[in-house]
Amino acid sequence: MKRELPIAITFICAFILTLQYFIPHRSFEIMYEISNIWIQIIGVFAMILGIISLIMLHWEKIKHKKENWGFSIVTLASLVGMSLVGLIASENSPVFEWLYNFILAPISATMFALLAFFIASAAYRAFRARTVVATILLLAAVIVMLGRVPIGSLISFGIFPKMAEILVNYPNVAAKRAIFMGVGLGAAATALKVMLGIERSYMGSD
Amino acid sequence: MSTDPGIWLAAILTLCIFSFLYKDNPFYKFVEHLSVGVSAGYWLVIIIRQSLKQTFLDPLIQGQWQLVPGKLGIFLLIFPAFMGILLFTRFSNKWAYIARYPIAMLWGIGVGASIPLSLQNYIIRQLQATMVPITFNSWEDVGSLFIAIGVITGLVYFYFSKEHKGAFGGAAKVGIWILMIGFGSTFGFTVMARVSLLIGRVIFLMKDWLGIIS
Amino acid sequence: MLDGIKNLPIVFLLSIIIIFPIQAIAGEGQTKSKLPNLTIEKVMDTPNDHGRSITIIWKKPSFDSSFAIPTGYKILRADSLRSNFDSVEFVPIGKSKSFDIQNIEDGKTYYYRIGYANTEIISNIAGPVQAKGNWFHTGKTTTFVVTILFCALTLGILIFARRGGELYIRPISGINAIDDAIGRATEMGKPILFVPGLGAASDVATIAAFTILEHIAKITAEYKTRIIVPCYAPETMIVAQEVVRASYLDAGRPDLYNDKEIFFITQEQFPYTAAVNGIMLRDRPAANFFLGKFYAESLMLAETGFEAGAIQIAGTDEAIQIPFFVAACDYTLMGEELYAASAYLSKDPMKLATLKAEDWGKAGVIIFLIIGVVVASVFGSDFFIRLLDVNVM
Amino acid sequence: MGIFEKIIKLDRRIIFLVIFLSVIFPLIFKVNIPINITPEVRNVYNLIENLPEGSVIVVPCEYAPDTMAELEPMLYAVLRHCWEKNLRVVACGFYVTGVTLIEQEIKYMAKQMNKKYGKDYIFLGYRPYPAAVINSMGEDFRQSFPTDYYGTPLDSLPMMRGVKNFNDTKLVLTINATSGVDYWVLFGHERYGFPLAIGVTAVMAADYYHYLNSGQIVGIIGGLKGAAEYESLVHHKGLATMGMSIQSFVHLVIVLFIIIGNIAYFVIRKRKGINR
Repeated sequence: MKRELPIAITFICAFILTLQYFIPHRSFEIMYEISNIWIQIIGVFAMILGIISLIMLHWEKIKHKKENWGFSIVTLASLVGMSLVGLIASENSPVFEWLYNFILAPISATMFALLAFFIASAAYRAFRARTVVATILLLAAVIVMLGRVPIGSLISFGIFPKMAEILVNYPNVAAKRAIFMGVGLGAAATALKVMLGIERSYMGSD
Repeated sequence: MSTDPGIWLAAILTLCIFSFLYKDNPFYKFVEHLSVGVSAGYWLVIIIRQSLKQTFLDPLIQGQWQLVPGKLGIFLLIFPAFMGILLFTRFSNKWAYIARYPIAMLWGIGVGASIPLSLQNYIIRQLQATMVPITFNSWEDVGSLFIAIGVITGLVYFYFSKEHKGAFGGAAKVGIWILMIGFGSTFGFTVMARVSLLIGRVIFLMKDWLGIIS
Repeated sequence: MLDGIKNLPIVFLLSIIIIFPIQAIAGEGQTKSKLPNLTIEKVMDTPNDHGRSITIIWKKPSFDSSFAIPTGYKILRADSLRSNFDSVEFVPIGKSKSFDIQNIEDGKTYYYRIGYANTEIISNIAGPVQAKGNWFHTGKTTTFVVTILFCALTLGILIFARRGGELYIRPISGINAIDDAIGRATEMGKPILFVPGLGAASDVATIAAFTILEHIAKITAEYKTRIIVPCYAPETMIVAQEVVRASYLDAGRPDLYNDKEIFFITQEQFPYTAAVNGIMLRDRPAANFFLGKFYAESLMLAETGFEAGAIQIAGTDEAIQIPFFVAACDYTLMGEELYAASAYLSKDPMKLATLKAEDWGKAGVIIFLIIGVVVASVFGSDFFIRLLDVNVM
Repeated sequence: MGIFEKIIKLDRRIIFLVIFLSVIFPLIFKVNIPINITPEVRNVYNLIENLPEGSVIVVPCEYAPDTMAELEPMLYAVLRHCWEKNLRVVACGFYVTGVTLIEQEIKYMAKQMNKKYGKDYIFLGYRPYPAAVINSMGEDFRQSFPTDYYGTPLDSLPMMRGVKNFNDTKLVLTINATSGVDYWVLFGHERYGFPLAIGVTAVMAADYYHYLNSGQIVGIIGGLKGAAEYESLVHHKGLATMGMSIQSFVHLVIVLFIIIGNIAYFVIRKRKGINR
């Protein structure tokens, strides 16, 4: 029961859903929809466990006055505040939307924008012609970068844009396809391992 | 300069995050912790309001599940909730193994149709896109041949059953070169999108907040 | 009068004689007579669907562009040949010459005609037809065959491995780096950070990451090194906790296992990234593992980790993100290497056997690709290309 | 530690600062990097440039906020050109999510250019079924649009007097992020023969060049770069030119950093070689 039942559950669920992919009949479509809803409902309880974990983590920090414990108060307070607004009013209430639009959205957008800086620092550090492979990486990146902007076209009489186009349309496509094919086989094999109970790291060995 | 408190709040948060570029500091720490709390709260609300209420509680209270009518429907609705509750057995040492059942189910459903789907999208479709007649009537055919060779050598690179030696090693080497050209181009290609995001934030600060550019 | 093919010419002549003058009189603004006839080519149960739908295909009329073109077609339906045809659908004029009529009761018989909207011109009667659900999607036949082949191949190799067959797998670069990184963290007395990515717990990349986590946790249990696992999805947290707990148990050190080191942060991309950045800068792990599904945050994590001075090992099957990991990390498991590494590290013959099956698959793909290209180029036949047709609609 | 060692171990905050400055600098000082004009954009410009004053052109806009970053500057540049030439603009949209956005953009631009509604431009608003609407517009605009977006009958708008269908217009220029482009080519240009130009996102542009080669369209304005080209043709550098200038600066700075890093790397490697 400790090992066999979970493996059986996994197998049955995965097998039915695999079959479902080939069977358009309404009965299988309903099974697919049910499985989606099951995932959602189990997900609610997983989320509760997650939130408990988050609260515990910060509560411990506050209780033991660990380093930066003051910031843990910020997290807990904002968690409670946001949840209360959303649960008492609704997820469509103006306050909830305001909090989303003026706190979460700008923070996410700015974090995302930091990438403009990191992409520059990573390029500076990584693109050194140490080896043949590194040189190829460097050249391809530089050509495509220059080919994408007007100034690159200006300084090369239109050669960089053409080269960039060729690089993006051919070697880049070849590389992506090779990776996709490897990933496709690997993903199918991993899924099969999970179905057959070969991959069951969550169960340990007892 | 803006008089909207929302814009001011957003602008201050934006600056706090940019300060991280200099070094880790209390302003960044504050925003980091704030964003974690707000986003976790946001998702909690969305999940409770939508997954729990709309898909679970509402049909349960009505005693009628649209997808599967009748008593069977109600059973099929309560069953995953029961499985979800089993997750909490993890806190007991004796019964902890029971939590494996819902996890097994999550894995099974999650993995679901990935075998046919990954074979179809990653193998069959890619293979078909690569398999084009090459008659050297145009320059595009040279490109197609290049792609075919690139795919083959790339796959050789990912071949694990044989060491990269001799002609096989040579092919693998060509494969890694082509992979690197691909990576370099992806890198170079992405710069523009990332810079656009930065421009967006800077324009927000200078136009919407400070109003120094129009 | 209509019950014989013999009579058709007469009917045709009669209609010309009768309709033409009427048309001419009706004239003015009405351009009905200039509209081409409509013919239903086929009406059938919509193939490869769940039922409750009928597909109607007609011959696409070619319009005389000097006259007004109708805005659309109307589709008419009757339960029997004797009852009236009622308009049930409107299809705007466009490129289409077929239409799926939805929400039809399965198993009920219908007859159809189509006509131009706002005109009297209608087509022949087509039918009878019934809607029904299908038990096999013929458009996915290729996928089905490939799936069966792949599963059979894998099972065959698994049986071979179980009987003790030898399977050689070459060393994968970057794998030794994993153990080295853990060793270094232990020496420095610093923790290890393991980020299982933004995928769901059942994403194959995450599953591969769990297997590597299992390997890492066994070593950290042995060395008493602290391991931190911040999680993006609650399910990932639950599975990661199980994996680490089991590994510590395996290593004989269940006492060292700490549930609180494997925690949930938040399920929103950038707040999560912000928090992991914070961990890297404040807890100063000596080794960072980024394994699983990653998106735009890949570079942000890797750059911050580099700044914090950690050894970084990344692995993802997300093709777009590999370049950023390659640029900013010490070792990167690219695409399939992530899965391979997890099989390789486990040393489980069953897992190695599936890796072997992947290799067979690759060999098959290469051979098939070469044959397909040669046949298409030299013999001008697209047989192999068509063989790969998949139609999921 | 020599200068090259310092360069190799450059504090990344210096890179951050330079990147930041190269975003700010063009924005504040309005530095513009010259943009080479591609023939497909120049074609569109020339066509509009050579239209007689008072000609009517139809500008169907089909995009939503998600693609507005690329297409809004394009619409502004085109409208500026048309109104500078005193052309009359008939705008419409077949993409429901974008209608309010487009209405605001056109209004904004009209205000900038001091143009009057009903005299210099009208906005027809949204109708579903693009193919059918294009067909009926080929007969008479009033068939699908008896009134404009605001409910005013077309006949009571001064500029629509004497404008019946595509025969009375000189050009259709669709600014489009949807597959609606195909409808304009197949049901519009093919049937009614009007000259057609398109403005699309950078990603889409590649797919529509074949229409250019086959002569079904007179030109393509593609993405932010195309918009920037148009801006420089009408001598009014706006957001697109600004964006492209910033992009040019940042890309160039990154490339320069890479080059400097490599020079330092090779110098040090050579030095080490000699010492050995």
